[in-house]
Amino acid sequence: MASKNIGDVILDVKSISLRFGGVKALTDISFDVREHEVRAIIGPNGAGKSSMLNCINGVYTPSEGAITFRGQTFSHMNSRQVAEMGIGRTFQNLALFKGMSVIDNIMTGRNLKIKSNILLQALRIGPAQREEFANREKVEHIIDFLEIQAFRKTPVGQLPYGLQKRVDLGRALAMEPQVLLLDEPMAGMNVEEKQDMCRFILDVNEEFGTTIVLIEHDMGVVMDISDRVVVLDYGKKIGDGTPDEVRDNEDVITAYLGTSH
Amino acid sequence: MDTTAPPAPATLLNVNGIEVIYNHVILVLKGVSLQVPEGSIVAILGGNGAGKTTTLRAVSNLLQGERGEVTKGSIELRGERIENLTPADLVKRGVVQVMEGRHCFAHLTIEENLLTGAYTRTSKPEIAANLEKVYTYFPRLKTRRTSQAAYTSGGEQQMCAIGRALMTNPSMVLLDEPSMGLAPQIVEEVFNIVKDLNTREKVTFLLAEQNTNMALKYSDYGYIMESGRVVMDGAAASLANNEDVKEFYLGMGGGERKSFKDAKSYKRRKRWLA
Amino acid sequence: MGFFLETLFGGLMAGMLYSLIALGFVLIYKASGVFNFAQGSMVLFAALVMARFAEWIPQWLGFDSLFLANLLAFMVAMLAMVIVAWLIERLALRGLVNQEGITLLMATLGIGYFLDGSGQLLFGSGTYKIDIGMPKEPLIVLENMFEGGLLLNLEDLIAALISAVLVVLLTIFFQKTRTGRALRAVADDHQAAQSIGIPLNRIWVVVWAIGGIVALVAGMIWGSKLGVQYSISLVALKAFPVVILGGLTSVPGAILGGLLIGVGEKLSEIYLGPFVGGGIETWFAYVLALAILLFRPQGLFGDKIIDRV
Amino acid sequence: QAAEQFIALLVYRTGQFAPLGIPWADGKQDYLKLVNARDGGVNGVKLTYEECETAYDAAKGVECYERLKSKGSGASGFDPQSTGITFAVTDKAFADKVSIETPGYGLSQSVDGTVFEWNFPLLGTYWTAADVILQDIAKKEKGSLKGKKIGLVYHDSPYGKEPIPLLEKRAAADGFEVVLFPVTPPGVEQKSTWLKIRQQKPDYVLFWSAGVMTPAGIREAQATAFPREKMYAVWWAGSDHDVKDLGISAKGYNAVTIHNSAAKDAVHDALKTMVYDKGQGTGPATSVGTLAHTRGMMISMLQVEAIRAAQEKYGKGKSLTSEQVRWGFENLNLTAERLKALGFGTIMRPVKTSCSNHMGDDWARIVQWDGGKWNITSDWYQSDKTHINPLVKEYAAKYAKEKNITPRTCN
Amino acid sequence: MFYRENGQFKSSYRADTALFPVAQDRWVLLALAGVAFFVVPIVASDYAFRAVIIPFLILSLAAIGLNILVGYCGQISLGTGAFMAVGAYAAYNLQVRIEGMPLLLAVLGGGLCAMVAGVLFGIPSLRIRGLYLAVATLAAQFFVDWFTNRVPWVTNDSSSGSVSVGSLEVAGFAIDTPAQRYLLCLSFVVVFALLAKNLVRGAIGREWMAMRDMDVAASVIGIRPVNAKLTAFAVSSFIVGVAGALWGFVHLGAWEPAAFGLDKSLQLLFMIIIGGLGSIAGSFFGAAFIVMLPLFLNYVPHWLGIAFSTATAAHLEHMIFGALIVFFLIVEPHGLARLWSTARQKLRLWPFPH
Ligand SMILES: Nc1ncnc2c1ncn2[C@@H]1O[C@H](COP(=O)(O)OP(=O)(O)OP(=O)(O)O)[C@@H](O)[C@H]1O
Ligand SMILES: Nc1ncnc2c1ncn2[C@@H]1O[C@H](COP(=O)(O)OP(=O)(O)OP(=O)(O)O)[C@@H](O)[C@H]1O
Ligand SMILES: CC(C)C[C@H](N)C(=O)O
Ligand SMILES: [Mg+2]
Ligand SMILES: [Mg+2]
Repeated sequence: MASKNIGDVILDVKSISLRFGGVKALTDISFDVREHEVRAIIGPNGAGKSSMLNCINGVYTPSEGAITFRGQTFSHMNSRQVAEMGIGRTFQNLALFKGMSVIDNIMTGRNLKIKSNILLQALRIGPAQREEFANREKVEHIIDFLEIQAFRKTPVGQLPYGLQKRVDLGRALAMEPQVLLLDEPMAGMNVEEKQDMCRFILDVNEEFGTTIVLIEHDMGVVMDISDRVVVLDYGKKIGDGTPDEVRDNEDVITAYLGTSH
Repeated sequence: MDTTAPPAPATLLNVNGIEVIYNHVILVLKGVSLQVPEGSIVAILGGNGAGKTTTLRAVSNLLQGERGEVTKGSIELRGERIENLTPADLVKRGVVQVMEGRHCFAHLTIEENLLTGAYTRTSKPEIAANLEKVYTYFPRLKTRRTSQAAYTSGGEQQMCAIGRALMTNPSMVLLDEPSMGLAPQIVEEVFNIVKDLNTREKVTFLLAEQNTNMALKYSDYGYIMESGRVVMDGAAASLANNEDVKEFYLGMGGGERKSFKDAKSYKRRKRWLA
Repeated sequence: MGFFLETLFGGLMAGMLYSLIALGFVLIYKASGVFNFAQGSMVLFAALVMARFAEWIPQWLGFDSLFLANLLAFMVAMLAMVIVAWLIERLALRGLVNQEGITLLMATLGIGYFLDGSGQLLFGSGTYKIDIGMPKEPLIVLENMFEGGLLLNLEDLIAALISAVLVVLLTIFFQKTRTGRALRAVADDHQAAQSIGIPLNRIWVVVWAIGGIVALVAGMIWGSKLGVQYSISLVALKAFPVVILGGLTSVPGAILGGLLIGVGEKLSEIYLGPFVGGGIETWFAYVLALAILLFRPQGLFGDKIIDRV
Repeated sequence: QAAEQFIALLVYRTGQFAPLGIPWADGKQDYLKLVNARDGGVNGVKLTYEECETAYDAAKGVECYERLKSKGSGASGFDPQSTGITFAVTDKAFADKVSIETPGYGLSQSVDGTVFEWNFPLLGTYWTAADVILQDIAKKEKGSLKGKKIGLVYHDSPYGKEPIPLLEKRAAADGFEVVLFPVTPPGVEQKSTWLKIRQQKPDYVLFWSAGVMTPAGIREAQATAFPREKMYAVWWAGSDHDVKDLGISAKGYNAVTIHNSAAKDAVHDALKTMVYDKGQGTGPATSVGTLAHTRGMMISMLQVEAIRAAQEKYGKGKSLTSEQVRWGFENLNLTAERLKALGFGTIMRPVKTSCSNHMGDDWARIVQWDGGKWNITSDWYQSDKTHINPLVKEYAAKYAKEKNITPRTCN
Repeated sequence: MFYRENGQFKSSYRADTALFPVAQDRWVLLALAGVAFFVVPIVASDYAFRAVIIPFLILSLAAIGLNILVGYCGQISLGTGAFMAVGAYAAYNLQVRIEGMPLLLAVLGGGLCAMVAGVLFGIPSLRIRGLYLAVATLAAQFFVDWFTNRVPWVTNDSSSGSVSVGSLEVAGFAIDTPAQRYLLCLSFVVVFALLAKNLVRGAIGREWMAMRDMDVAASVIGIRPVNAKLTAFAVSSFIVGVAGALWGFVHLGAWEPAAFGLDKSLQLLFMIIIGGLGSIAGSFFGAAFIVMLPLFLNYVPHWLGIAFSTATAAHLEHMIFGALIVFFLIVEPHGLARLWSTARQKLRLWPFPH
């Protein structure tokens, strides 16, 4: 852990509140994420974890509070801006492009990198062609990495659940983000697959220095690979700190971990 | 752990060498056989894409909507062939599936979702009692009862899907990845419910699960699938002690639980049939 | 003033007639997630059966009571629509479980072609009469208040009344019955509905049969107005903007949408039309619906369109 | 092998206008059957025919035209039964040298045979129809239309729009006002149209309607208390099936007709004995004698007479090419005696076409529905050419210019 | 057997992303193109050209356009006829109003105008979705129907509202005979099909499909809905507009607004659904199916020597048409293109099933 040089705060969430009619999904949440770290968000079901990511992502607009990313402060993020600034994301309830093949899904992650205009694309000559191949190459690396070569041309809708999760990750990776938001990336995987996935996340984190924000219910995973953990419960923050600190926090134990851990 | 089953329980479900093809060309199950004794909990384990979901779909006959079909083999429920029954017929016979990926009715509220689950039940008091039971199992659902299902969190939807299935008063439940997306406490809770229903109401369970640890802890018997075939089966306890299973499904190569951080390289998936 | 009231009233009445057709759409959409393009053809088919049997039955049985003939013909037509519903389920819907909305929509277009063809093949493609004794002469009321009086149409009033009754019945059906709830579930997710034992097949037959009977009522009223012939299948085009304006899933929405479209259409044609050469009511109805959808993309009373990640 | 002459029958027995199209098509076929049965064809040349269904759809009509134009020795002529299809095939007819006969419909300017070599709007066009109606109204109004307001409720399609130029011309000349009320097809709902009429109170309404628009319009006229006596329909909206079911609601409704509808003539008797009694009738016997059926027979009769005329020139008993039959169309001369011999003596009046006049004569009269049947209420009129002829010239010239056609000179 | 991919390894992304990665496909396509350009003009009859082949080609083109919008971008449109109409009338106006306007430019200009109209009517799609949008697109249909009917300027003051075009000419060559007209259409279709194929397999195509499959996720990875949807509307209407202009100029020659009515829109939708949503090849299959089926049904009784009355035949045709549509949707909801690829997959594996 010490080998990593965790940097300054890259993403700072300040007193975010989010309401849906009567439901208070988030109440006055603040936490920060430092460069290069693996930051986990945990909490019981319906605690507001996914909603938190949605706020950062610009899918939801928080009713109060602001988010600072690399020194710039936003009260509302716009999805496209967020993507351009280098925040990638996977989804809890699979939000893949069902009708597209694995390759195409991951290629969409590189769409921001494609600059040639529609005419060039239609003619598919010169720069457009070169750009396509260059991006394709990157994507093939990701595919190799995720070990889904065999399914490259399969429409993702036909893949088993677990593989779909990998494709989702691949798509986020293809964006080459600085911050990667992962919403339960390991749900529906067995231990062996989870180990691979952990290794993978850590590799990305270590090799590219990507900052990771991770939501996960598998405490083993969270405790093993994260640097710091935020705990939410009913939309409120009830804990924040290193895995060990959190593990010993009374509130966290009663609200989430239960006694068996 | 209490695994003493009554002597020679009758076979409730007998899946015999089935093959399943999707879209007329994709052969997914290549001869799967398994037996589920009455009143037992049987787990199907296996990696992503092994065919667990497909097996459950074949039993509950939900393949049609996926453009899949059983092309070989037979499936018997209490000795009766069921390949050609509709899912509704099966629910009437007490077999209900909890689908992978939740599939709640998005526009209906949580409570309406649950009540719809009781479509086949006619007795009002029974429905009310079942509803209460589900709410006691999942108090979280009670607090969200008037929300439209689409606007609840992933875990809440998962609870809703399980609760909805329980509302049919099943005698056999096909559970597809019940633990997915649930907080650890709730996972435990779900398995306790399974156990509870199993012991008290003699409900039989066939579950596909990735959380091998939990699954083997609570079930009586297990099948391990790989690429559309059953590659190993045995009593849960013996599976849990099998070295291969330990290494690949329980993450305990050498008997120790390894830190996720310490997995140094990507594993070559074990090919059981190599 | 008198004229404005007449226009308003005319619009309301025309709107009720559209609602009658729109109801069929809403019913079927709400219950199976199918946008039934064949609704117009079902109206035609039902009306043809009713018209022809009302003509034939007295000939066969040798009696001469208009009421009895209509009653018997109505029953025959009802039966026919139930059979049609059954066939549609058996031969089409059953094979299309879990398919996307647009595929289902196209299938209903196919069904529409089939019904158009078979209806006319069996019952002829001329003009046939449905005479249910609707009063045709206008009433002139409030003559002392407005110059020339206000024209009222009894026929329209009766039609409006029938629509209202149908709406009440259908609303009760959806809100109060267990089947009603199951139907909404089916529309959300075919597969999940199947998984908990809702018998899609039976449910679809029931719904389409009810849809067919609503079509029959619509066909009867429109047919008695216009005569029964191929073109009455085209009144469905009038109902489309009504359905989306009211919301695809709302029974009361169909009524309110109908009234709004009816009034909007007539007022626009009369007060706006002259400036642009007239004939604008058809597209105006759609543009009106479109404009309202911009504010409420799910229509006035439709279920909110959900997309969550 | 006996010579044969092929006649293409474009029909619409389905779709919106089927109620009109069916008796019309039946009539056309019945007359051909009659000629074959009674006379063994034309001078021994057996008439063959084939129907092609257009459903009043221009694209389908074009397909039918292409399919049938070179059958046999060449199609003798096409009666597309639709103004829209006429527009679509007119250019092609020039290239293919096939005649298009459009009795009582089609392009009004195609009367001018110098430009429209291949079109024959026999017996009348929408301009002549409108003119005749105006004459009848003027008569009721004691000779003058000055200061009147005339509404035109029309099917918003080429068919319905056709009379507008003439009406506008005459309005300017005679000092009346024309108000246009377009009805978007199919016209199932016309409340606003008739409310507007109630508001603007035109003295008369001309009704260029088709299909379901007719009963819908009459019903709505009734509902808004517009007197049916002041409605004048063109012939296509004045057939039996248009008003039969309305019964008393349509009482007083007027229509202009190119033939004396009420009367059956010898041709009907012949048809009955030679065709229907032998069980070879095309449609139900009840439709024989209805307006649309009779009109169909007239149209076939004109076709047959054109063939006969052409045979006089190109050789009796021979199969003729399309181009040869055209000559027959252009040189029709159906005198009163001839019509009588054909069995149409009381149905229609003489027609004579020429190189420059492809319409021939345009006799028409007014009929009125009394709740149960049509009654003739006027004598025969012929359109007043002072306004029509210049209009024909103008429009024909415009067409010729667009298509680079050099008009023929007729001697 | 004949259809083996074995031994065809792809060693570069270029090879893998080639239009037709399987060699056999390439040969077949080349052969097909050869036949289309050189053999068909010689062997086909005038009737075949006018009634079958030309309509088939033009409608294929329109179907490609529509498929981009519906199949790739997921925006269901029931107003295609309207955009064809805009293309046709715009091209017509360009030709009558600008002296010496070359045909090709007029046709492309028609496409451009349709594109503008398409973008305009596409704007509501940013808010309205699914079947609501589908029905709302009827607004375009009925508005354009009305506009072309009611605004005399559009038809160059033609009193009847129908217009007709003079003789056609491309770069000094008169396009008179059906075979020449056919070659003109074929060239358009080939060029646009290739361009469309390039678009849909490139970045923009992926944006469209992403929008179709899951718009929220698409915006999270940086795809702008406005861009994606409106470009789809633009490209689609452009192609549809060009097809409309060809339909008017080359196929009909003279037309009235009804030629581009709702029927046409539905017919095109049929084509892409029967053919295969999100498949360029499917657009061709669909167009072939929908153009030929009625003609075929029309001829069957002749061949079998059964005489139906015209009306009966027409009704039967409707019934069979409807029934076949439903049948095909049940057999393969993803259309003929998918059926074809499944068959190919089977062939590829033959003689070892699965
Ligand atoms: N609808 C479908 N169409 C085509 N292929 C399918 C379909 N559903 C599943 N498959 C294929 O069947 C195989 C088995 O899938 P299945 O969903 O049964 O796996 P699983 O064991 O449940 O995996 P997971 O643990 O990831 O859910 C996979 O290879 C998948 O690609
Ligand atoms: N769009 C929405 N409309 C209404 N309520 C919402 C919406 N999104 C989230 N909620 C509510 O906010 C609460 C938090 O939801 P969220 O999805 O963030 O939970 P979570 O922490 O991710 O839970 P889980 O672990 O089950 O995924 C839930 O109770 C949910 O019902
Ligand atoms: C009235 C219509 C159905 C037909 C008419 N013959 C026309 O001119 O087009
Ligand atoms: Mg969540
Ligand atoms: Mg699974």
